[in-house]
Amino acid sequence: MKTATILEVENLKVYYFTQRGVVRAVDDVSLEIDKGELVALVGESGSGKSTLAYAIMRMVPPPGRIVSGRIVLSGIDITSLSEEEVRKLRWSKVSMIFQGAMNSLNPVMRVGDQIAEVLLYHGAVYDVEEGRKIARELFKLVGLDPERVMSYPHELSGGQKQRVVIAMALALNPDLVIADEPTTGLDVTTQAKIMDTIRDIQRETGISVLLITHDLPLVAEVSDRVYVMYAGKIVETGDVDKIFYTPQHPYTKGLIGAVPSHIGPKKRLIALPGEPPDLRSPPPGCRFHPRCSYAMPICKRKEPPRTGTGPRDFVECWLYAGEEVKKVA
Amino acid sequence: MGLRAYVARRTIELAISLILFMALMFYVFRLMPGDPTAMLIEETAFTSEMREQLRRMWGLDRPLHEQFVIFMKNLLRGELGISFIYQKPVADLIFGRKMLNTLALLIASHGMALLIGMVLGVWAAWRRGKVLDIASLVWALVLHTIPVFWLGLMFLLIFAVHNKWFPLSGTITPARDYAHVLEYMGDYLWHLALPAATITLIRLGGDFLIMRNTMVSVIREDYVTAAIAKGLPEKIVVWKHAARNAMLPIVTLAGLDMATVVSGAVLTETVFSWDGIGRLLYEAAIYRDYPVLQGLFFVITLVVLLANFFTDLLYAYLDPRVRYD
Amino acid sequence: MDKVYRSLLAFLVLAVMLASSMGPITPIVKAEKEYYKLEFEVLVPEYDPVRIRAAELLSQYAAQVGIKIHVRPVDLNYEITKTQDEHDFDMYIIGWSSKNMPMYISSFIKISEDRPGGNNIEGIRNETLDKLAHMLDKTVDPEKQKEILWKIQEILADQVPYVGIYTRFLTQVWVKNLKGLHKEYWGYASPMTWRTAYFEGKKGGTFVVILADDLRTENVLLARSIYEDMVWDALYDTLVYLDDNYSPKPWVAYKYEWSPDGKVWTFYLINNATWHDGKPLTADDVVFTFEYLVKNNVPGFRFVKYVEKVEKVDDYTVKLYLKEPYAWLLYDLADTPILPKHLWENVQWNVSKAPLIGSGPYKWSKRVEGEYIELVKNENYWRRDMPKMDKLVFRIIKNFNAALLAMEAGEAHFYVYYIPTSAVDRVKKNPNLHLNLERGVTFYYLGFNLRRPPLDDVWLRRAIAYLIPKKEVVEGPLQGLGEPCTWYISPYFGELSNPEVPKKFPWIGSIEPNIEKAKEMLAKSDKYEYKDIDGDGILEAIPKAKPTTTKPPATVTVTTTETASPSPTPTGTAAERVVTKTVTKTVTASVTVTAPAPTSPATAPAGKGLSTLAAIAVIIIVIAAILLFLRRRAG
Amino acid sequence: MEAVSVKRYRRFERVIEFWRAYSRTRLGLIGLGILLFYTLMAIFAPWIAPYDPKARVGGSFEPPSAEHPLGTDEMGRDILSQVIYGTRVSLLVGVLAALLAAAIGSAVGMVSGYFGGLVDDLLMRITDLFLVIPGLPFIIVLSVVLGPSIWNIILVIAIISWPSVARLVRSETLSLKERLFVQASRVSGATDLYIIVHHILPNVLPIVAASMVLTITSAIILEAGLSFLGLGDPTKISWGTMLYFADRQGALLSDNPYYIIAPGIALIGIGLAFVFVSYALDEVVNPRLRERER
Repeated sequence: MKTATILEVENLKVYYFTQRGVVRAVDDVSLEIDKGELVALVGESGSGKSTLAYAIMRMVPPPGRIVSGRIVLSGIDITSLSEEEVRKLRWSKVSMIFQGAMNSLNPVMRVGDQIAEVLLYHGAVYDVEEGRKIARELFKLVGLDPERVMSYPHELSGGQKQRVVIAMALALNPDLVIADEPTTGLDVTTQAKIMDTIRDIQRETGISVLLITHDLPLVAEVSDRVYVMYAGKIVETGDVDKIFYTPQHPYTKGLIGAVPSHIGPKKRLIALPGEPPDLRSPPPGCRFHPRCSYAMPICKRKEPPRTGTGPRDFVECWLYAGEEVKKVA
Repeated sequence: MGLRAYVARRTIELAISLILFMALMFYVFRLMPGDPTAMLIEETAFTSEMREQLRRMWGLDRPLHEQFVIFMKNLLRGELGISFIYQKPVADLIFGRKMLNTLALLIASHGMALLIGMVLGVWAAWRRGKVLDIASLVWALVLHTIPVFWLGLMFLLIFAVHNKWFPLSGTITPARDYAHVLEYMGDYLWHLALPAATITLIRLGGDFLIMRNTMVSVIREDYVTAAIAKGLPEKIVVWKHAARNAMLPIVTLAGLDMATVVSGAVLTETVFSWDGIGRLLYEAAIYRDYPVLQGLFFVITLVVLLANFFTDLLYAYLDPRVRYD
Repeated sequence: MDKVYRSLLAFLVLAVMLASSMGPITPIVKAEKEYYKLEFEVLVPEYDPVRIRAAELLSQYAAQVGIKIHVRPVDLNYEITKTQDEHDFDMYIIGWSSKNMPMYISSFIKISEDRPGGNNIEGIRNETLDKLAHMLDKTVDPEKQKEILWKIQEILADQVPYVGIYTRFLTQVWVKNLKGLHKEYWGYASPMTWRTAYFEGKKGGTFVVILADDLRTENVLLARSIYEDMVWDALYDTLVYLDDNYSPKPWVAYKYEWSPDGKVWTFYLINNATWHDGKPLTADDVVFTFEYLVKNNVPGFRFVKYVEKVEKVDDYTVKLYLKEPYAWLLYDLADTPILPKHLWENVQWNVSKAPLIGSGPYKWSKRVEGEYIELVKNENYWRRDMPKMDKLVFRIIKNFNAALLAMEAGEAHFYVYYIPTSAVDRVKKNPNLHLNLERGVTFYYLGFNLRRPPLDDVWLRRAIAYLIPKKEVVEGPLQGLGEPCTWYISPYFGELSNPEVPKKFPWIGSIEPNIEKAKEMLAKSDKYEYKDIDGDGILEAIPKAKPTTTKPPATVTVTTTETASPSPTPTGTAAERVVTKTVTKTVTASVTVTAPAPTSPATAPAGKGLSTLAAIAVIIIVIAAILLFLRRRAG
Repeated sequence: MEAVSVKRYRRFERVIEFWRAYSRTRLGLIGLGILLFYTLMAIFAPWIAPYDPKARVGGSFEPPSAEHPLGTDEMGRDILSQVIYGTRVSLLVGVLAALLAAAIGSAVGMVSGYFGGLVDDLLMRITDLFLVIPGLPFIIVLSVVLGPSIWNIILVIAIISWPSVARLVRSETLSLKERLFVQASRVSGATDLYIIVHHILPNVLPIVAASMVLTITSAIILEAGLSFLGLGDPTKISWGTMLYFADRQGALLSDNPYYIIAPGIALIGIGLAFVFVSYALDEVVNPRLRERER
């Protein structure tokens, strides 16, 4: 079922040019999201997930820069647009639920006004009152008391703030919502409620969602497709079932193995040994090889090629290079 | 706690600390070696009998604790005494032209410094890491270390001696007849220009640095990133979201800094012969004019305490998170 | 709880340590010792680089003789308190003009002035000098005055309780076309200058004078600085004035005379003087002025204590009765403004705003505090030819640089105070400015505390006098804008200055440090033996056994027939007065300075300091406790 | 014995590590270089200075020439020599005043933070009192009380600067005393004094030192200001007294403006050096300040 592609990232490279060297935070990444899809991007912290998200918003903070590649959002290549053009696309085409959402609310502004201003500056409404009216509607949608629009952020609970942020993300009815670790810092029950809300709204409105997280059980529960990112590269992608039941890449296996079973007692089964590499000087060859238990000599010399595992799925690993997919028990 | 109770408590606290502070200063002043009548021997015909007579007149012949009681009684009645050298009530002396001059100087210079410093700070933080930001950073550090009186002397050297653009001293042109009030104002501002510019520049460094640094950390806050992501125009992001939050520390510091501000006036007023309370204070110390010293410290401390108080109120207004306690 | 007490104790110790470190330097009480180290401290006002340098140079030369002198720059107020009030010092350098002026010198040498606050700072207790001083104050005859003054100068030069270092020239600046200036104590900013100065080739005009300080009060009786005097001199008239040769001349009193005993003075007033408000100035005003000053015992007028009564003879004649003859009455009157009775009758003498109506050549116009004082010509001044200017403006410019710029720009015409030596070259180069270099009355001297052994030894003082590099100071830091001081009465006063002094007393006449002579002086001492006992390069003074036969004190037979003799003033009727003196030449040799008077610590500064500190500590703690209590209660 | 040497070795290692981090900051190295220059100038002043700074060696206010690179002052003294000698007083006053302030501040801060309760409240009220006192006026009065001498200036500057150190040290002490090693030490019966000296003090020293660097700068500038007002010791050559006499003696209008310019430049140089060093120290001590990398 090939529907319209909302987002298409092609061979994207985003580097940080720091005083102490070039950090290759996103290195030759390609990614696709279709309309109405909920795609998860998983990986350890520092793997470049957030940078990728910022790149899609085209707000990579200095000294970072998009070096090459294309980002096509609803048919528009945003890498070539001017700052002002990008500004207009932001939030109207793609909005974001930030990591630590409670901090993305301005503490000295009423929450309703923070939503109203979005509408105002994108020309959706002509005065603040009208904006607040829409904000009230959005509050109802996300399950908040509409009267809360006049509150200041510090007067709300963590879950309430999170809902405000979600409401804000929906304000302009965008094509894509990037949710960057939307539930960190919340207690488990609230997490679940928030995720349910997101999922419900997504199903209702048909908005595409890019969920960035390292919370694998959550991914298994809500997402359609999964991209696994390691040290600036996508190492494997596939349908959620494929990734969880037949992971190919040793890193993916490690990740899933490291997940505390949500059925049994909470304990790490196979811990991933070692640390993610320093992206200023990533190891030569496969970036995962220092931590990989299947590492071969070639892994240290050459970068692994991409091996297709499905229509849109692939894995980048020497284990599968040039071969048909091998089932690994 | 409600606003009213808060203000009431703070007022009581303020009054008590002020009175106790004045009691402390009373003794500190009398600890100064020297004598209020000593400088009078410069007048050729002054004899020691005359000095004695003056001491009696000024009540300096009484025991110290008696003087203290009299002083405290007067203070509680709101009287600051009579100046030894000027022979007039200290209140008249302080709240006259001298106070106006000092206020004009301080408000002009600090207002400017705060305004320019804030705008530049916001601007530099927004473009952090760029060449101009780094250049202004270094400049701010340099300005921060320049002694205010030296900068004043330099200004005099360049703008009053070398090029006679500005006057060397005073607050107005002496004995000039003014056709219009505006003419008078113009003359006053012309005299004010150099001293005000001096303080402005010196303060600018500090204000800029504080503003830039808070701004830099505010810019890293998620709500600023969010504001950008929301596609708001840059101006709105910078001023409405970032700058308003970054303003909090500088407002607090400006209030807490009142002590330094009032103090700094002494040096600048000396360099430019600006007839303000800074000069008055210095002269009063030289002449041991106790009532004037007490009066000045009373006023300055009061101003500082009040500034702190109002800063707290302002802070509470700017930041809805703050409660009175 | 135990911990709390312990830390409280720790805090108290800390506070006391802090407080005690803040205490004023307590004087080291020198116990009676076998010998005294020649180590002294010289107090110098901290603001004058010339005097500091002078002290440093003296210290250098003294070190070559084995006398250690520490230079201690202090705040002037502190120096005066330490020297004049507390007598707690070894040596001091200060500039005090009165000390070399004939009309004031007596107050510096009287034994009765040797008390806390008295003018006899050095502690001179010389019977002869004391008698001469008292006699001087009662002697009106200039010849006799001169004789007594010469004697006084010789004794001072011989005993060296203090020694002049240098005098500064009157370095006053005015614009070249300003003429008709007259001289007085402070140079050309004299009362007569305001009356007679004019611009060459121009009628009237505005005369702008720069003062370095503002009026502190608007009350002539509270004038405390020379600048205030200058303003009031233009607004008020006096009975007499001092001419360029420093002798009293008639003014509002066109004639004056005195009784043979010098106790009754009659002043005849001109009859066309008026107040600025149009009322005539009459004897009533003069009588009122005297009585007002006497009744209120207004400080600053020395003659007041001699006045017995004042009498109005007729509308323009006043008689002043004195309790005893007073030599300097006319000088004092030259400084005493005549006050309008009709305005001052109900005014307290010490108000900050007194009536500003005088009878002088200029009327009060306006004043901007800290900026300027404007006076306008009094069209009805009794001297029809005065003043020459239409307006007299006193600009207040505290900063010398600004003053000089104003002078150069032609915005001001006269800078009344001495310009800094550094500006002399610049002024000289300016074709429009006139720099007046002339000897003034200033007297910068080194004083000794005679109460402190071994400074009670005249030979030591002479030795130190020999070491003062007077010439070097004048040519160095002073850049030639002054003269080395070799006198006790300034040559400014002509004949009253004894020209013999520098010749007869070589330590006073010497203007270059003379190490050999200084050593010679020390060797001659009959009081101490000076030698370096401990080998640290600093001499010690070992008291010699008291000579068994002390010479009898000087026999100074002063027979004064109590008939005062007025000086031949323009109108003065010369009366006869005989002063028979048998002051033999041996006086100088035999007069000894009496043993040091018991040191008179006016108030023990240490005690005062400590109790005040304790009070401060207590107050700090109380403040903290109360604030704490408030905080606690508020929750 | 062995334990001691190991401890010492560790300390040495820490110093090396610190230096590595420090030497990476460019500003810090520049600042240190300037400081070294000034220090050498202060130590070797008699050998570097071309003339005796107090002796008359030329005419008054001579403009710069080959003999007098910065000209002469009103008394014909060489200005370059005075500037060189002036380094001594400025450095001495700056360093000693900051040390004294740090000592008082740490003592008060540690006692206050460690014992807490009434003592803490009392000490902090006093500290607040000092923070509210209008600085320069108070210093002027105190200087007049104590008389002009560099020792008194040092004392006065310390009196006005200690409260901020006290607050800093107090908050650090508060967190330290809850740490395990302090608790353990207390349980094992160590006296309060022992804990303060052996556990608290070594741990607050780094932040005290970092704050001291800035105190030195302000102390140097404050000394110049006081001297400029005529409250300094005029027999000691410092940049402040030079400016005081330059202003008083009319250097503004003279032929030699370097009399005013030179001491000021010297002051700014040393001030900047300390600011740079403190900037670098901040970066090393507080790694949070380092630019975040994503």
